[in-house]
Amino acid sequence: MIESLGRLRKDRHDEARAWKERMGKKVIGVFCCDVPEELIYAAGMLPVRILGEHEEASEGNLHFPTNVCPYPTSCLDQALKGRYDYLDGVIVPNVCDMIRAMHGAWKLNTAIPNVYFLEVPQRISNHGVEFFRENLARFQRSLEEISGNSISSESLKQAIDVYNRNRDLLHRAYEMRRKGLVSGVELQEMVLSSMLIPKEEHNRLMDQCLEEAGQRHPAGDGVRLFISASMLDDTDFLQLIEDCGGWVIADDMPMGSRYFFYSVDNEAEPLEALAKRYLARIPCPRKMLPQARFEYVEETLAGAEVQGVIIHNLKACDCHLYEYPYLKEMFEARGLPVLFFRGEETEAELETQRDDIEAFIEVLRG
Amino acid sequence: MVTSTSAKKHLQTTLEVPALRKKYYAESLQQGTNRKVAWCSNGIPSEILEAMDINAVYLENYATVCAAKRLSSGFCRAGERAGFSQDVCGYARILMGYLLGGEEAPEAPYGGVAKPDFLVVNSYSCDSRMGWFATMGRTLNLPVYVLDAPYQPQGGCTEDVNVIYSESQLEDFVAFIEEQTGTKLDRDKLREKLDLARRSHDIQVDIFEMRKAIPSPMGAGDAYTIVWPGMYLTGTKECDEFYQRLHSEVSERIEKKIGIVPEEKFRLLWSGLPFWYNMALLNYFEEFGGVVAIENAYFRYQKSLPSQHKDPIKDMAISSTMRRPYADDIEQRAEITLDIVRDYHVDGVILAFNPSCRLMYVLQPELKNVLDRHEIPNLSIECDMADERTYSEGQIKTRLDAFIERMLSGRK
Amino acid sequence: MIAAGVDIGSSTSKAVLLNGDDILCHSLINTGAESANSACRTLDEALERAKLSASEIGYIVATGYGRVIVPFAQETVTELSCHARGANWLFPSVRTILDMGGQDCKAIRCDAAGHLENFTMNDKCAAGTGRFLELMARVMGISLDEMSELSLEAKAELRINSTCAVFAKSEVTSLIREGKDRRDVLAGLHSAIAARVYNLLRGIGVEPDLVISGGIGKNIAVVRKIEERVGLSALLPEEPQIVGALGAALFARERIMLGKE
Amino acid sequence: MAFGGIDVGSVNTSVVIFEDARILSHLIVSSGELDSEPRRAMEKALEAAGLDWGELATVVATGRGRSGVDFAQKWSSEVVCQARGAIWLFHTARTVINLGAESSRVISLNEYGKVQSFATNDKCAAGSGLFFESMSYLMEVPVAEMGQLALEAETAEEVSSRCAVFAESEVISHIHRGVAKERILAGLHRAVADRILDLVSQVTIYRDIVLTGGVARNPALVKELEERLGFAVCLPPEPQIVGALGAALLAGKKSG
Repeated sequence: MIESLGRLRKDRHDEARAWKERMGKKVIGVFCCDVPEELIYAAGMLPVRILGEHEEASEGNLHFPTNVCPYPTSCLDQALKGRYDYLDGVIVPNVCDMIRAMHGAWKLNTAIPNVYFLEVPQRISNHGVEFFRENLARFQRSLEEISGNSISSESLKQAIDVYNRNRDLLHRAYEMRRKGLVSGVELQEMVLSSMLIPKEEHNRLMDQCLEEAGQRHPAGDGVRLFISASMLDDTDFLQLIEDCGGWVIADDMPMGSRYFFYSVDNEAEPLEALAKRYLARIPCPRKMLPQARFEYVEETLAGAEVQGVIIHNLKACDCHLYEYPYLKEMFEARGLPVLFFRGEETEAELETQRDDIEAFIEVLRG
Repeated sequence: MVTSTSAKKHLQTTLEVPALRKKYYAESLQQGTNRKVAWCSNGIPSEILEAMDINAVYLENYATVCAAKRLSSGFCRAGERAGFSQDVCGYARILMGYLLGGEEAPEAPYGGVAKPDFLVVNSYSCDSRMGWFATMGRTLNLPVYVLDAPYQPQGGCTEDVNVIYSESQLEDFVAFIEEQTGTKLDRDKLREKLDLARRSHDIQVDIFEMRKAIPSPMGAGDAYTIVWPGMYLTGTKECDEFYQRLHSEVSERIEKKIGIVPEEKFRLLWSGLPFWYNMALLNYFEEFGGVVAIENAYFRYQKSLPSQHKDPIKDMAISSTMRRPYADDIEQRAEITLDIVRDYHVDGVILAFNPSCRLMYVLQPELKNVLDRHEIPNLSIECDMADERTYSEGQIKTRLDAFIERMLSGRK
Repeated sequence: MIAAGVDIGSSTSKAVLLNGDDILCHSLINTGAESANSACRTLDEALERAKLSASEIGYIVATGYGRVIVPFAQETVTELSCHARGANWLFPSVRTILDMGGQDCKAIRCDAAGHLENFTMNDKCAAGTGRFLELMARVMGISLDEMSELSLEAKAELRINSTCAVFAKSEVTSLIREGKDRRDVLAGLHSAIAARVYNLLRGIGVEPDLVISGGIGKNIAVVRKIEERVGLSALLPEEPQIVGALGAALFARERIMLGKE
Repeated sequence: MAFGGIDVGSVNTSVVIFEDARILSHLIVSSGELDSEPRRAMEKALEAAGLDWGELATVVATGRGRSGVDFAQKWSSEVVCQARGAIWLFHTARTVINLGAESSRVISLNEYGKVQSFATNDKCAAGSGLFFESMSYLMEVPVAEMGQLALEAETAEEVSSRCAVFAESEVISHIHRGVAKERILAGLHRAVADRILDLVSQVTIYRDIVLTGGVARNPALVKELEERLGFAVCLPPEPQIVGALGAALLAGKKSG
C-alpha cells in the first residue's frame, strides 16, 4: 500500500480530474502550508497542493527572471502548459515574495477563475490572530460563493476532526520512521499524497500503511540524518540520500513534519482555533521568529540521535538563505557535521549531488 | 569595471543634498548617547520616530552611499565570507559586511553609523529585509520590531478590519518605542510632524507633475537624489524648505523652457533601481539628445489624503489602508507604468533587472511583456543595484548604444 | 566613392568594401590576442584584394565588440543595427535575424527598411556561441565542417545536460569515453544549442522571414535543428560572417550620400 | 605486500603503488589517452614499480569514475581519500583545498585527522583546471607558464566577473584594449583566488592547509591564496596524486 502513495502524487492531475467528474464538485489549488484547508474541505471542495515539476520551465521562464526561487516559476509553468486546467480556484497566501507574485501572475496569464489572496499577518500578536480570524471569515464567505454551499460551524468542526486525525496518523508514521519502520521517502510520500486527495480517503490509506509498517522488522543500519529543506516538491532528493545509504529520521520540511506537527484545538471556536494554529504553528523561517524556529528544530532533533545534517535550500529563497549561517552554527555546536546544497530544481542536478552525499555518508560512517 | 560614478546634476537645489546627508550622518554619529539610536529599513512611519526624537539610521540609504563611494565589492565580499549567499539583496550583504567587518571590509563612509539600541523593519516590502534585520538582531543581540500591515495586493481599500489591524500595529509600535525610550508619545507633536511630512510629500507630487513638461526640466539623474530629504528628514523644517526651493527652480526652468538637453530627441523611463555605483549612466543618453525623464522607483504620483481622523495614529492607519504604499501586484505595477509612459510622453523604457532585489526583479519580465504588447520600445539590462562586481561596462554600453540607435532611427 | 565597414568581433574581424550597390570584396581574419591592429590588418587585406588604396575610401564605419578602438573609423554603430541593415540588404523580406557570433548570440527584429526594432543578446554565457562549438570540436578532435556533416548522420540524439560551456566539454568527453557514437553526441550538442537559441528568439518574438548569420550559420546541422524548433525555414547568406561588416559599409555609404565626408 | 590506489577523474586518471610506508611509483595520465583505461593505467604503474599483479594485495578506487574500476576491492569518495593522503604527507594538516580539473573542494579535519565538514564547488568553473585550460587557449599562453607570467606583472588588470565565462569575455575585452598579457593574468589569478576563498569560507578552516590537485602547481595562485589566508600553505611535491595516495593508504589499512 505504501508504494502506491507515490503513484497518487505522480498521477495527481488525472486523479483530481477523475474525482471532479465522479463527485461533480470543485477543486481548489493551494500554495504553501499557511492556508487552512479545513475551510475548503468543509465547503465540499477538494483542496490540492500546487506542485512544480523537475522539467525545464520553458513557459514559466517567459514570465519570471532566472535568479528567483525555481518552485513558483515551475508551478506557473505547469499552469501555462494546461496541467492545472481543472482548477476552480487558487488560494495564494501572503507568505513570501515569490508566492505573493503568483497572485498577479496566475490572474494575468491563466484562465483559472477565483485567484484569491489570503491575508496572513507576518508578525505573531493577539491583534494578528484577530486580524487573521477576520480574514478567515472573509475567506469562508468567498468559498461559500465559489462552492455554492454554506459552511456551518458543525461542518467546520467535522472537517477539523478529519484533518486532526490525518495529522495524528502522520505523527505516528513520523515516530515509526525513527524506529526504522518507515523510510524518509515513504513518510514524504505520505505527506505529499495527503495534500492531494480527500482527507478521509487518505486517513483510510494511512490506517493500512501504518498497519503494514507495523509488521516490518526495523531496518535502520543506514547513517541517521536530519534533513532541513525549503520546498521539495517530489521525493527524488530523499530517494538519492537513501540510495547512498542515508536514513532520514528527522526533518523540518514543509513537505514533512512542518505540515502536520501541530493539530487544531477543536474545543475552541473553529475560526479562532484555525487562526491560532495556522498563524503560530510550526514557524517557517519567513515568520521572523528565529527563537521559535530554532526551538522547533531542536524539538525534532531531540531523541533522534542524528549523526549528520543535510540542508537543501532552493536558490534565491531569502527566508532560508538568511537563516542558514545561524542554523548551521546551531548544528555544528552540537557536533553535527552539515552538508549544504543550493537547489535549482533542474533535471541534471541530482547527479551532481550524488558524489557529495556518498562522501558525506562515508565520512559519517567513520 | 566601472569608469564613472555620480550623475551630472542639472538643478542647483539638488547640489544641496550631499551636504544635508553628510550633516545628517555626522549629527547621528556624534550624539549617540543622549538619543536612542534605531537602525531602520525604508517604508516605516518615520514621523513617529521623528516625534519621539529617535536618532534613526536608514540602512538601505547607507548601503547606497557605500555603493556610490565604490566600496560595495569589499563590503559584499566581507558579507559573503560571513556566510550570506550572493543571491541575497546587495544592500544586506553590504551592511552585513560592514557589521561583521573582517579585513575584507573597507573603511566605512562618514566614519560609519551610530551603534543601535534597537532595530525596526517593515514586513510588507520584501522577505530580504525581514531576514536581514532578523540576522542583525541575532548578531547584535538587540530587539527587532517588525511593523506589520495588511498586504492588500490590489491596492487601497476601506475595509475597517484592515484599518483596525493597521492601527493596532502602529499602537504596538509606539508602545515598543515608548518602552525603549521611557518617554510617552506626544500626539500633538506627531500631528505636527505628520502635517509637515504630508506637505513635503505633496510638493514632491507637484514637482513630479511638472516633470511631464517637454523639454524635461528634471531627469532621473537629479530625481534619485532629491527624494532623499523626503525619505530621511521627514517632518522637518529643513526638508519642507528644500522642496519649496526645488519647486520654484523647476517651475522657473519650465517657464524658461530650460531642458536637460537643448533639443530633446527621445524621453526614457528607468524602471527599477539605478546602479548606485554608476549613476552617470542616467546621463549617458543626453549626449545623443535623450533624457531619462522619469523613473518608477520612488515615484510620487498621489497627493496625501486629507486628515482622516483627529488622532494622528488613527489618521495614519486609515490613510495607509486607503492608499497602500507598496502596490506590488503586477497588475497595479503594469497600470502605473503604462500611465507614466502616457503622461510623461515616454518613447522607451529601460528595464533594470537587478537579480538580488527580489521585489523589483520579479516584476520586470512581466512588465516587459506588457510593454511589448503595447509596442512600447524597451531594453532589459541585468546588473546588481549595489554590488559593483556584477557590472560589465562593455556589455551594458553595447546594449545602451543599440537602444539609442533604435530610438534615433525611429525618429527619421 | 568607396564605403567601408569594419566589424571587430570577439573572435574574428571582418571588413567589407562597397561601391554603390556592389560589394567589391570582403576579408576575414582571426581577431587573436593583439586586437588593436587587427582592424588595420583586416581592412588592408580587403583593400589589397580590391586593388584599392586607403585614400579611395570615402567613409569608414566600425562596429562589433572592439568598435571603440578602431583608430581610422569616422563613426561607430553597434553590431545590432549593422546586422539589421546588412541582412535587410541581402534579403529585403527579413524581419528576424539570429546572429550566432564567436562570443555571443543575438536575436534581432527589424522593419522593412532594415531599421533595428527590438533585440536581445546572450553575451553572458558561451553556450550557443561559436566558441562553444570550437571548444567541442577541439575536444572531439574534428574540424567545424566535419562537425556539421557527422551530426546530420546521427541516428539518435544524446541529452547534454550542462548549460555551462566548460562543463559541457567534460560531459562530452565522458560520453565518448563510454563509447557513445560521436554523431549522436554531436546531434545532442547541436540540439542543446538550438534549444538555447530558441529561448533567446522567444524573448523578442519570431516574425518571418528569418535570417541566420554569424559563423554558426555555416553549420547546417545547427541551422536545421533551429528551423525545426522555430517552425520556419531560414534564409542563409552566402557569407554569414560578414553581415555586420556589410551593414556598417551600408551606413558608411549612407553617410557619403548625405554628403558627409 | 604492495597496495594500489587509483583516482579516476573525468579529465585525468592517477595511480599510486604503495609498500611499507613508501610510494613505489605513481602515474598521471589524461583521460583522452588510451592508457587512461583503469586496468592499463594500473599495469603501467606496476611496471614502473617493478611488480606484477600477483604482488598487489588490495586496490581502492576513488574519483568520479571509481565505480568503473572492477578490479578494486573498495570504492571510496574523493573527500576521504584526499584527506587521508594529505595527512600522510603533512601530519599537522587540518584543512585540504583540492583544486581539481573540474571542481574544487575544501575539507575541514578535526584534530584526529577525521573529516568534520566539506564543501564542493562543481557548479562554477572558475578556478578549475578546465577554466585555466580554456584561458590558456584564449590568451595563447601555455597553462604551465600562466602562473609564472602572472607573477611578473607589477600591477594587475582587474577581472571583476565572478563567473568563469564572464571572466573569459572580460579577458577578451582587455585583450581588445591592448592590456599586457601578464597584467591580465595577474588580475585573473586574483579573481580566481577570490572565488576559491568564497568556497573555503563555507567551512571553518584551521592551520595547516594543504593544497592538492593539478591547479595547485600554479605558483601565482598559491601566492594569491596565501595572501588571502594570511599564512603559508603546504604544497605536496606531486599535488595531483594525493587522492590516489589516500586510496592506496586505505587499501593498506583495509587488509592490514
